Amino acid sequence: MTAKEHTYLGVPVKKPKVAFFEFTSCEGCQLQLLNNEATLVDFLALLNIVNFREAMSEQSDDYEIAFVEGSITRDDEAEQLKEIRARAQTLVAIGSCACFGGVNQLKNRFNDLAWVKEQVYGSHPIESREAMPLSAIVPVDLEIYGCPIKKEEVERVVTNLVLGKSIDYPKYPVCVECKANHNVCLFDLGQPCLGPITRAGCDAWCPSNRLGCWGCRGPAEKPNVRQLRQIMHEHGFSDEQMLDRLECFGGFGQYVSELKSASKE
Amino acid sequence: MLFRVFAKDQLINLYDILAVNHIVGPVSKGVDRHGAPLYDFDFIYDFAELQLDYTATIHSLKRFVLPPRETLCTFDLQKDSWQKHVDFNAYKPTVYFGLHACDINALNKLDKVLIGNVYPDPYYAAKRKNMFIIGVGCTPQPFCFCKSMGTDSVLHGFDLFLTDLGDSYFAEIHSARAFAFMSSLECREPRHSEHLRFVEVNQERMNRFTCHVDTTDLTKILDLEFQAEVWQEWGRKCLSCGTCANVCPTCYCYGIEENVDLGLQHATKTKHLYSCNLIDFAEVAGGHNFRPESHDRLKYRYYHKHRGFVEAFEESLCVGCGRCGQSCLANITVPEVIASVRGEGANHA
Amino acid sequence: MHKLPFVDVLAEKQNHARKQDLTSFEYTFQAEITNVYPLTTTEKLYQIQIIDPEERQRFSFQPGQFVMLELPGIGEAPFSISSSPIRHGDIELCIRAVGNMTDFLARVPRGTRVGISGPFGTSFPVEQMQGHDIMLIAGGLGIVPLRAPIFAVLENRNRFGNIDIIYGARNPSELLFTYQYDMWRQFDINLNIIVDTGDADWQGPVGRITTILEQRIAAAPNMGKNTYAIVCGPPVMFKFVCDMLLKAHLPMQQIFVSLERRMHCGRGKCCRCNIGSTYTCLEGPVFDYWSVMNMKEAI
Amino acid sequence: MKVSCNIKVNHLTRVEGHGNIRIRIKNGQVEEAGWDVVETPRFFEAILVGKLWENAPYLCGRICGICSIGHTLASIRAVENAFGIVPDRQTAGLRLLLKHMETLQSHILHLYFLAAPDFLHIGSVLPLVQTHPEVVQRATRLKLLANDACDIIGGRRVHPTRTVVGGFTMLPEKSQLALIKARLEAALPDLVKTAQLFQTFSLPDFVRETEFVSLKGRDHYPFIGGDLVSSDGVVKKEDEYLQMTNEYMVDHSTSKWSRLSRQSLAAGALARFNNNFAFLHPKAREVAASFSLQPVNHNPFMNNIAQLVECVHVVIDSIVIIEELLAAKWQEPRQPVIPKAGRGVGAVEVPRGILYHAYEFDQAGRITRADCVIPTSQNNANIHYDIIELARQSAAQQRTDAEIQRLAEMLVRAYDPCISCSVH
Ligand SMILES: Cc1cc2nc3c(=O)[nH]c(=O)nc-3n(C[C@H](O)[C@H](O)[C@H](O)COP(=O)(O)OP(=O)(O)OC[C@H]3O[C@@H](n4cnc5c(N)ncnc54)[C@H](O)[C@@H]3O)c2cc1C
Ligand code: SF4
Ligand code: SF4
Ligand code: SF4
Repeated sequence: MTAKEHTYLGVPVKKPKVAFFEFTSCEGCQLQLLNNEATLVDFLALLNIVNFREAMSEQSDDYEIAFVEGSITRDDEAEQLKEIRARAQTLVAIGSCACFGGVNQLKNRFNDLAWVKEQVYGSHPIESREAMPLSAIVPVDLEIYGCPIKKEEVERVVTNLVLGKSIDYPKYPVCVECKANHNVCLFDLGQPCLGPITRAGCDAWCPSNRLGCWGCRGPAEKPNVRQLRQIMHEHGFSDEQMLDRLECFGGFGQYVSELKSASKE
Repeated sequence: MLFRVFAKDQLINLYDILAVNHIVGPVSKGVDRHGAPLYDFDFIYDFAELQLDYTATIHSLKRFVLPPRETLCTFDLQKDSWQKHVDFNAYKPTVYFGLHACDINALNKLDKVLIGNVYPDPYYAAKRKNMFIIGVGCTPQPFCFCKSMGTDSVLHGFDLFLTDLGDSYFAEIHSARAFAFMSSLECREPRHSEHLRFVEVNQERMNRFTCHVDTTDLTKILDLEFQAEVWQEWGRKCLSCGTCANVCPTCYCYGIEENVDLGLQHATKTKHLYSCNLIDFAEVAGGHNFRPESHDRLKYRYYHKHRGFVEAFEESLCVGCGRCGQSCLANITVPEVIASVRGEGANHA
Repeated sequence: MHKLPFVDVLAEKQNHARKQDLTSFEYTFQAEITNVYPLTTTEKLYQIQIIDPEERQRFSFQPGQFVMLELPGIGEAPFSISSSPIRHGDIELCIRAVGNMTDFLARVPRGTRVGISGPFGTSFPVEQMQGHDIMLIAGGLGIVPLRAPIFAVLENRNRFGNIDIIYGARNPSELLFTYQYDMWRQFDINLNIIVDTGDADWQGPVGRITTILEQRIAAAPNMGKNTYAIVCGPPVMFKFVCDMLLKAHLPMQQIFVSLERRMHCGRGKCCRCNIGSTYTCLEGPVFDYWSVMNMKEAI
Repeated sequence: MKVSCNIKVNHLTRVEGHGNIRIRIKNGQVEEAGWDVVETPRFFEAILVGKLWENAPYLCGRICGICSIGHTLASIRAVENAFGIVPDRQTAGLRLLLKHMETLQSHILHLYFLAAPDFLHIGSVLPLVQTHPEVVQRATRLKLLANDACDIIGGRRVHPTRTVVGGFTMLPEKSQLALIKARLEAALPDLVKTAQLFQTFSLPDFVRETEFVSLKGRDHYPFIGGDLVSSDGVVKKEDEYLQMTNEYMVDHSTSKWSRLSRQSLAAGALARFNNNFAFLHPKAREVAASFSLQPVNHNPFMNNIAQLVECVHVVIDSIVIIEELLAAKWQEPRQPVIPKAGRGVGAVEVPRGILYHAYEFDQAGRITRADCVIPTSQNNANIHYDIIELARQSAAQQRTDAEIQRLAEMLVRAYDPCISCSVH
């Protein structure tokens, strides 16, 4: 598409050349980008997409912003990521896999890759290493959280990127958005929820659908995990149930080990 | 004030008379995990949905007058100029059917700061001016301490207030429009026996309050106990989740966000309710946070409601509805916090 | 059936002291950035003029007051007016790029339209200070809000006694308004500048503001009641400086500070600027030291 | 001159996941050809071990971003079968409706965004935004409808939130369903236009006989649960799925391969069409007829048309389901779940073919073994042998390198493979 050159409040706005890449993931986050039906055309008009394997055949190595989905689980992925990092001015991690390792990192919890491989592939040799977030391999400029990412947030982030406006995430937990949506608290309905300690920004996606939060966006700033554990107990939920959610997406790493050692006591 | 009495089966007629307007009232929201009924304010489309004998609503009425998210204005941008369009987001007058005294008092308190102050808030005022309020007497719940806050009865800020006398309603009429509505209803002046019954019903209600807060010298005590150890204890429990402020009928602080549309031709300025309990509430340029710890913030909420507002307006910003304590997962309740600060609670160090 | 009449608040005339009707409370003056002068690597001075000549003339403020400056779609933030009150709606703001809105502002060219609302807040009691000695003490960006009272004082220089400006910055490259120092000195102002760390060209003193203040106080043993002080700077500075002034017998109500808080409305609504429960935007940003002492967590 | 070429397509575009095509022809002889999957595995089957039952649908939905609803439903079905929970009519209806909407959105995505550019000789759908805005608008309109319906019923279009073991966490508003119904009715003309668009494309004439595996319809075109059937006449029960899939490993693929009666088998829209043609809605059959598509068809490129036929079928069937839901009174959305030891299998027809989830549980409802068999892994072998056959025929017909590569890419895309999903 031909670019209409814009200025915003006198500041020239350039269409950035962007590329999309995916590593170990379900590609759901990229799909979310195509799922922006209502605004897709405007969204595409903001960008100069030079690489988007899932949607187009043309490919180019000349890009400014790289959106990368997925976690790193193989050496060739790590190498390719480093190449992307070297080319891109801005590296954006999209989705929980890229930001924290995502559900893929659940295999790390066994600390036994051989057993994990054997479970799925038997004796057939297969290459795989511990699942890692992008930031464990290269510096990441921006993270868009969520499993899946929320299109409204992506659009806001991309608009701000294009404008050169700063990008802020809520520091407070999901409860704020849950209450703003006038939901009944999941705990009152007898369901466990990580909302009180998880970073907001998803508009309480799950609680608004009466599903307790699983913490896909990682911890809010200074989460009071200890208190939530007590609340879980008071409502009849076990440490195991809390742990299931806490370790699900990899965002709560430090708190997972704390809870594990606390529940052993 | 004028008084009328009407039979209970007339209530539906009152509803019907008003039903051309938008009606908001208490509706059922299912049951909680213990099987207790849950209520909340919502739009009502059918008289059967109206649950006038509700216990208490989870959220306050605030969403209708101070929406959690509100577009304050939009901008159209041209190459070298822009226009600002302001919309107060009030389009229809709305009937609020069945508010308890605490919630009407809450609106009265909000008026003081949002309309009475040097800079009235036009968004709030526009909605507030388009309310028709029907109050209804309540049954005190174990967590209600409005009596301690002096908000257990309401003297103004409503059009009509109904008290259940058993088979009839005792109506206090407080506005000309309410009077007009009542005249199309089968009602009459109360008899002397009904005066007595009215007083009796209210007395019975008074006797049912079980939850109290000692507010004697509270403004000074809060100053004196500013460094008290109990704050730290509550702070350790607090999740800094802002739920208390979100359900509170009188918490009004907010944040502003401006966003540019994808087309880069339009922008919107949105207001979203905030809470002083949230971690970055008092953060300023350079990252300095004036209230970095959760106990600083929790304390500040009490400080604002029970001291600052009193200094400014001679009354507390808390109406004693108890919602914050009910909604707080960490079981932080106003009566317990204040008792502990006074050195009375079990929590006092 | 009764349809309730819709009350159009826009139309309804309100009897408010300040403005005629409620719309005016959301009114934004359209203004143009007429000039931008980089002062240091992070601070720029913006000359901003309200476009409508009538509005420009009507816009009047007191030294110490602030405006909310808005970049549509980007953000809105409070800034002290840093120019002379006699210039009305042709103001100067000195702004440090620290975040969302201010970073964007730094990229905006001359001629851009911005929005201004205000002026808001309390001001320095310049009238009341007449006939007295004045100490203006600023740390870092604190010099910005002091510039308006400096102008106000200079315009009537003969009505005031001794005037001291004590200004500290981290290093010489961060000093603001250097081009005006000579002019200030010409007006018989005792200008003392100190930096935390000097550089090759720096001739002046090195150290903390308090060092200079100490010398000043020692040199004028009976400043006490006859002196007014205005203190502006980072929160840590307030305490030390004000303590010294108190020791030098300045009455608390003659010491003024300008406090900075997060503000989203400037109109006493959003609560973001509350100190204890005092609205910085309504009852401040200028407070006398007595009020500050009386507020919890003020500094 | 005899054909000689060396085609290597690394990370084929416009498919989900990472796969490579290789074709080497020398002097008209195919020296080597095939399909390699290089996707990194995620080990979901291992991840699930030791987790409580409620984790299964939540985690397994994340096997695939495109058919997350199908995975979630298959997983729920497996858990429910293990615990002996039978969904009531309301739940079953809502689930099928949700499933249909996923089928619609996935097929539309494939037809317009992934497949159509090949026939129009463009690299992606992007140029169409300028040249054929009405086509793009139609595609997005259909996709948006399907996605909105998924949001309303499942809570979220990708990784649904309301679908849980025992039913749903909450129900849609009836007014929302009525709105979806109206939009579905309005979508039928759009599908007719879609058919007209595809009529203008020339689908390659390529045939390789194979075995088609799908659910076996009893009275309906099957989507959720039931017996399994193959076009070669094999019939099995749902929990005998292992005998239908027979997974094995090959060196050049991180995704497993399958076989049944022959060297390879095919699952997907064409397999369902071939095996259950009789249950298609007449309108859908009309569309098939307009493409001269009838069972049993062995041209893999016709999978595109079978998808189109299914779009028509699911739209009409969804309208029927919504009518029934609207007529009934809402029941409790969720049944209580009491875990117990045992094994459960859930087979669900997702857009790309039949999907199986199977779990074993201990007494407390913790997973002790998990197995998921994905349509694309069932199709891998078929894709592989199709490529070899295509290479052979191309060499014989003396096609150019570019033409062979284009055809091979189109062939793989016709399967609409979901590679990351197959390497789960
Ligand atoms: C009365 C008053 C007068 C001021 N005068 C000046 C001045 O003359 N020159 C000048 O450069 N600055 C002044 N400031 C500070 C200025 O308002 C902030 O630097 C500005 O708001 C930052 O906005 P931003 O969008 O760029 O930053 P943001 O991206 O919003 O924030 C960056 C950082 O600043 C914090 N912050 C956000 N808003 C404010 C705020 N209103 N006040 C303080 N910190 C904030 C954030 O928490 C964050 O840490 C004044 C502040 C007040 C209250
Ligand atoms: S509610 Fe929790 S799990 Fe759901 S999207 Fe938000 S952060 Fe993720
Ligand atoms: S007091 Fe309770 S509700 Fe309020 S922020 Fe703290 S934990 Fe949340
Ligand atoms: S502070 Fe608590 S009790 Fe008081 S008005 Fe608010 S919600 Fe009700």
